[in-house]
Amino acid sequence: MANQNLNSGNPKVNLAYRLRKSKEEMRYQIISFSMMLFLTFIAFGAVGVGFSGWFTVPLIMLLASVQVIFQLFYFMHMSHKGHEAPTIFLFTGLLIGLITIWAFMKIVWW
Amino acid sequence: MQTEEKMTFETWPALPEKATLEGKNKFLGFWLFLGGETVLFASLFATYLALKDKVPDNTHALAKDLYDLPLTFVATMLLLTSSLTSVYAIYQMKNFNHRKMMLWLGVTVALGLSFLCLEIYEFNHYVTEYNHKFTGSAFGSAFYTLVGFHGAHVIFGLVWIIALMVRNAKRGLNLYNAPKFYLASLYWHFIDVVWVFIFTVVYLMGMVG
Amino acid sequence: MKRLAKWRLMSLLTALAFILSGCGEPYLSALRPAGEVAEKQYWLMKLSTGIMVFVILVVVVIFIIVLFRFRRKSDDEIPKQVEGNHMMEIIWTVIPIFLLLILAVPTVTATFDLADVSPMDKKNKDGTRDVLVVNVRASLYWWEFEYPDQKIVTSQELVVPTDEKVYFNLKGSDVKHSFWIPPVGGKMDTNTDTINKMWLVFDSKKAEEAGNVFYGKCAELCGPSHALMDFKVKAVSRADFDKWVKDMQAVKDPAKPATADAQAGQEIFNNSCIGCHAVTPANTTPEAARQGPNLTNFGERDYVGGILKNDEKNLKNWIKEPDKYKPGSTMPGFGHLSEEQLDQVAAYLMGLKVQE
Amino acid sequence: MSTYAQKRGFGAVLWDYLTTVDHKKIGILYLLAGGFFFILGGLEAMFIRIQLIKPDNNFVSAGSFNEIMTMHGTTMIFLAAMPLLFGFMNAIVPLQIGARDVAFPFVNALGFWLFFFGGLFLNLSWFFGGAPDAGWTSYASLAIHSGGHGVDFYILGLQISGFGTLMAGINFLVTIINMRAPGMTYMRLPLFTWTTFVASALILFAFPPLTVGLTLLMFDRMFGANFFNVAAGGNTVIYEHLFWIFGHPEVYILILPAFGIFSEIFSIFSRKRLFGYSSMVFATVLIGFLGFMVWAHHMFTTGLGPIANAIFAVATMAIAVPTGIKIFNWLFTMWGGSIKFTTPMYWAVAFIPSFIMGGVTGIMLASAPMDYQYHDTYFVVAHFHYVIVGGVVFALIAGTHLYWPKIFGTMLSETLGKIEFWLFFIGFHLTFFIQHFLGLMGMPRRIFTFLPGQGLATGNLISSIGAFFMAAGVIVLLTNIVRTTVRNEKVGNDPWEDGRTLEWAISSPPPFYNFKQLPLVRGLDALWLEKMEGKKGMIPAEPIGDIHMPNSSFVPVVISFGFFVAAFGAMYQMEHKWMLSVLILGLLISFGAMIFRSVKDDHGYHIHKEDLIDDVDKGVKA
Ligand code: HEA
Ligand code: HEA
Ligand SMILES: [Cu+2]
Repeated sequence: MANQNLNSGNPKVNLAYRLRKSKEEMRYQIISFSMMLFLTFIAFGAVGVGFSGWFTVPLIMLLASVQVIFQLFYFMHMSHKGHEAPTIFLFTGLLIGLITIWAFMKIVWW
Repeated sequence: MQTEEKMTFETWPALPEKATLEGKNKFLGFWLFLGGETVLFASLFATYLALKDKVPDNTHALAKDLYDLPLTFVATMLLLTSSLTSVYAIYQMKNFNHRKMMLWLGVTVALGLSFLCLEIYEFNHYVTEYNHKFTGSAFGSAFYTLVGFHGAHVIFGLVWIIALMVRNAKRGLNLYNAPKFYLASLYWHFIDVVWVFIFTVVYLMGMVG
Repeated sequence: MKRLAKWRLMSLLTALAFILSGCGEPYLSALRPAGEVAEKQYWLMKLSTGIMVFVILVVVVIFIIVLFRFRRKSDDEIPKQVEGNHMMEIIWTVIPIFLLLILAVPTVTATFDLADVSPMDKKNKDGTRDVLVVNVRASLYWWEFEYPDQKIVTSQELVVPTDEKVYFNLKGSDVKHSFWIPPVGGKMDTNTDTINKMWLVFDSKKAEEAGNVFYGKCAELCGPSHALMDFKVKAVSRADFDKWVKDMQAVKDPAKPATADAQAGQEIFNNSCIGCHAVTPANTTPEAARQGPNLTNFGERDYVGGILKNDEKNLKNWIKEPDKYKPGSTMPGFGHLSEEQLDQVAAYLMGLKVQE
Repeated sequence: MSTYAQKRGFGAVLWDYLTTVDHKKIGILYLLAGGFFFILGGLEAMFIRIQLIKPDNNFVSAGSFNEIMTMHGTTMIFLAAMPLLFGFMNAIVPLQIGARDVAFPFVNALGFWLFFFGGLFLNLSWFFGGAPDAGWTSYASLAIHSGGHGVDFYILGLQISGFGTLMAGINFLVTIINMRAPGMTYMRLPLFTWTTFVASALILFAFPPLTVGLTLLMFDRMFGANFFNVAAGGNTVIYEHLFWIFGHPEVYILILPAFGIFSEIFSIFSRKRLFGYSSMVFATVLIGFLGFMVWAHHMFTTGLGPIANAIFAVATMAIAVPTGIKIFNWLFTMWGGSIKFTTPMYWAVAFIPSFIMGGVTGIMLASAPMDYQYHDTYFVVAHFHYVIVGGVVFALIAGTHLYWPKIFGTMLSETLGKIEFWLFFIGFHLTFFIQHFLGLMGMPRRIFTFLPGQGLATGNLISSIGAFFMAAGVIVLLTNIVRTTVRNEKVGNDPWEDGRTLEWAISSPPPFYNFKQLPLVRGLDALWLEKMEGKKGMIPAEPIGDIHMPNSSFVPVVISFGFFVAAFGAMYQMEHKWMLSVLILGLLISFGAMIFRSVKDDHGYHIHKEDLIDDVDKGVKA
């Protein structure tokens, strides 16, 4: 396996490009972080205010899922190329996990 | 092709964590491991949900008696922010800035430690104030096992990051240690992912009742 | 011709299969169904066996043809490299799906059928039910049968009326066991956490063939003597059943011993045994206090501990060393009793009868 | 670094194997350890059958019977069948995909040693006050109730070896995804590689629930938790679910690689490419996936209610469809082929009717209302031995014959192979066919004895006689192995002459660096394609260059040994406080070794081009 630098011929151009790219990405990271903060606020707020459980539980579950998507796709770069296998395996794991949780909530006590 | 070869900003690749075959393998292997961890935590969540509020008699505290919104909120903020700081660390790693990367890792560790202290305080509080013990009820066992497993992951993550920092303090970045830093930060993010579900499913839903 | 030999073996085995079916003892074999539940299950078994034999035949026919026609004849033959065939792929996907549907439909209906215990919940004004309900409680190596509406308790021998639905509440008191009367119907676990419910019908004709006694088994590993955790089922007519219930209910106080020996035996029993074994059938003692089988009608039971023929010798041996006959039994041994004392206890126990 | 051609003493060989990170040697280690445990499990099976040879027998006591039965199941599944399969995977899969090495040589070694020490720990229970006796499923209520330390041995032993398995699984996954030779696309992977891939994915997702289940059991038994203590709000059904969420995929972890081995055999000895290759791949993935949706079919009588039972019944039946696809594809691989009846082919051919009989009884079990009758009887015992022995064990023996030359460079005797086949095959059907009827006639499983006069005596006698035939077969196999090893007649690259995949393009046994030059793969059955064009071997995809190799390491043994020590501490700290220090000592050894490993850089070494050119085409013989 050669250890190429994924660069074309001209190092100067590439460097500038890379720096700009990663700056840009960092901006996305900040945005997703603020979104995550925001979602967390809403979740805690909804519970703090004391809406009915029928409303709150689905809401906070939804917020948590969105937040996790942010984590996975931006913080953990799952949106990038080269993450096909990780994506498949993580979501398979998630699916199996969710089935487990569903089963435990439905058929452990009856 | 030497992985420990000295690199410069100019020769530093765009994806240092995957620039070598070893890096690529570790990267993939670690992600797969996280796939397995997902099932591990799902099983623990499932157990917790099945045993939530299952206590021998009504002298035992239930979820809604225990949890405390501000405390959970602070813990969440700490961990969430530490996730961002580790993103910064990796950002600096990609920029081949060893010093700044170390700095951000340091901040991450500090935040992680504060989270841990808070958790220890919380557990202690439950035991002394509410007599909510690991051995007291099925609910207690399930609660401490789920949250404690997460806590153990935090500890492991901290030890890992600290060990990496100490080991590489003087060495600078190279293609041998770049994947290691990257994986440690992935791990740290994953801990945060799990925490998102813990604060939602255990704490918030516990308070909703 | 080795292949041929193998094929003969296979057909021999299949023939054996047919000879064996409809075999086994009538009091123990699921192949001799004695009641609605077992019959439903037996019918399903026949249906599925039919399907499965068909599947096996199809495969074996292709198999035989292949083995005979395509053996290597010369060392340099190179067969055509075939990638596959869509038509055939579709056939062997669709036909199995079809066969499975034939099995799945009755499976689902029967599943719901067998789970229908709604009559159990229909209570009359006084809290009793029109249907017979039995609470089965399994403990390490023995069974207790409580008739909540009749307010009586018995152990080791379940008594039921024939030709009607009998409903069961199942529960385990220490570890998990499983309640199974093979000829009468499939099993259900006695969990320690929750109560399971099921129903069975005991067919009068088949019961007669089986000598009015069916064998019951524990079907879930529960410790060393799991194999010995048997019980017996006396299936009697409704009239006989009612009479038995009456006789049982009539026992308010422990039966009076008939002989002097038995009298002495009663004394020993009251000193040593009564803490675990009741000799009255009322179900007023809490479950936790019923630590051993209820012995009200012990003299009428066919077996000691569910496994040894009920005679004085076996009874005395059992009392001396229960652990020898049922390893891990929770009953302590009474080897310290003298031979005479043992005789007395045995006389007392053998005299415990409720029906004349 | 070219020390490989020298003769060495026993000590050096031992040290070599203790520290090896070479996947081929680790494969041999797996075969040795797995073979040992198979004999052990087989002996336990013989004890079971001897005890049940007649009514009221007292060859062993009730308590010992439960220990033997439990250890038989646990040993066979975790310590024999799976490791033996890992042995073949390690030895063959990297060669099949044309890889220089596995992705994580160090982790691979660690995986083996964890498995080994876990298995050793489990079996030491015999000498430390009794083996586990709650069945290989170790259901919670009984496992909590069981006295002594038997169940603790089970929990900790499986926990340790489970980590090893998980590591092996991840290693195979990454190897197959990342290390394929140029041109080896996913749809050109040999089927054994595909099934290894899917089985490894199942390991990745199935072992965590087992880990959790065992952890809960451990907390309850050793640290006073209340997960399964009903009085404190616990629930034992949780354990049943966790166990089977693992347990059902586990049986596919066993059978899928077996399917892979048979796919290779059918194709090789019919001289024909696998019929319907892409649907075979699809079926493999589908079986793996469905395997996670059906676990509750082991719990039909737990009382989950008709809705759950009906759903799981129908889901379970669905698995017949992809399995059937495979069966018919195998048949049509042979159809129109040129079948040569070698020993591996004998086993493969016998596998088809045997496995189908087990498979169709599986479908019968899947029908919930019928299962109320079958469950926990010898009918189930018959079902799973038909699929496990008729599927997995047949594949293991077939694989032993097929791959023996590749792994050891010598050829097992074909004559003895056929004798062992007939003994085992007849014994197998004799033992297990009758058990279907024993079950239906009212014989529960896991009983240490049965009483006379219940109509069960003849069947059990026949069954026990069959077991002796199987033992005889195994003994012939062992003789064959010893004889072949003593004679030591070396063979060439492709001893079966009809090899189709890459592993047959390399010398037997392969040099420690595998392919000198990575081969260029131009299609499915890469070697066959070249042969058909009249070439002798593969076209290289690269010029000869330096080869990077990992360093050997003793650290895996140390890490595993640490956990082994810690397990004793964890177990005995209940009655002796000072054992806590043993627990800590063990963990210190393990974690110390891990830290040593991560702090000490290990970059491996290079074999230089010049050294490689030196032994061009002489082959590398040890
Ligand atoms: C290698 C191991 C292996 C394999 C492959 C299987 C395969 C299957 N098993 Fe088995 N099973 C076990 C190992 C295995 N099993 C073990 C160890 C236990 C007991 C555990 C314990 O309690 O200790 C068990 C128990 C078990 C039970 C629980 C029984 C009970 O305890 O009450 C059930 C119930 O549904 C079941 C079902 C099936 C099914 C449907 C398949 C299917 O995958 C089979 C599919 C195959 C075929 C059907 C044949 C080929 C298909 C065709 C030719 C197509 C046409 C066919 C039809 C239309 C029917 N198994
Ligand atoms: C891979 C899995 C596997 C394999 C291969 C086997 C193989 C065999 N099993 Fe296994 N069995 C299980 C997995 C397996 N079993 C499981 C999971 C259970 C359930 C346990 C439980 O209920 O918890 C079980 C239970 C089980 C029972 C039921 C016990 C009970 O419920 O009470 C029986 C009874 O007949 C039995 C018999 C056999 C026999 C005769 C073989 C034979 O095929 C074995 C053949 C091998 C040999 C005979 C080798 C002997 C070798 C020699 C004699 C050579 C000695 C020479 C030297 C030392 C040099 N097994
Ligand atoms: Cu299964």
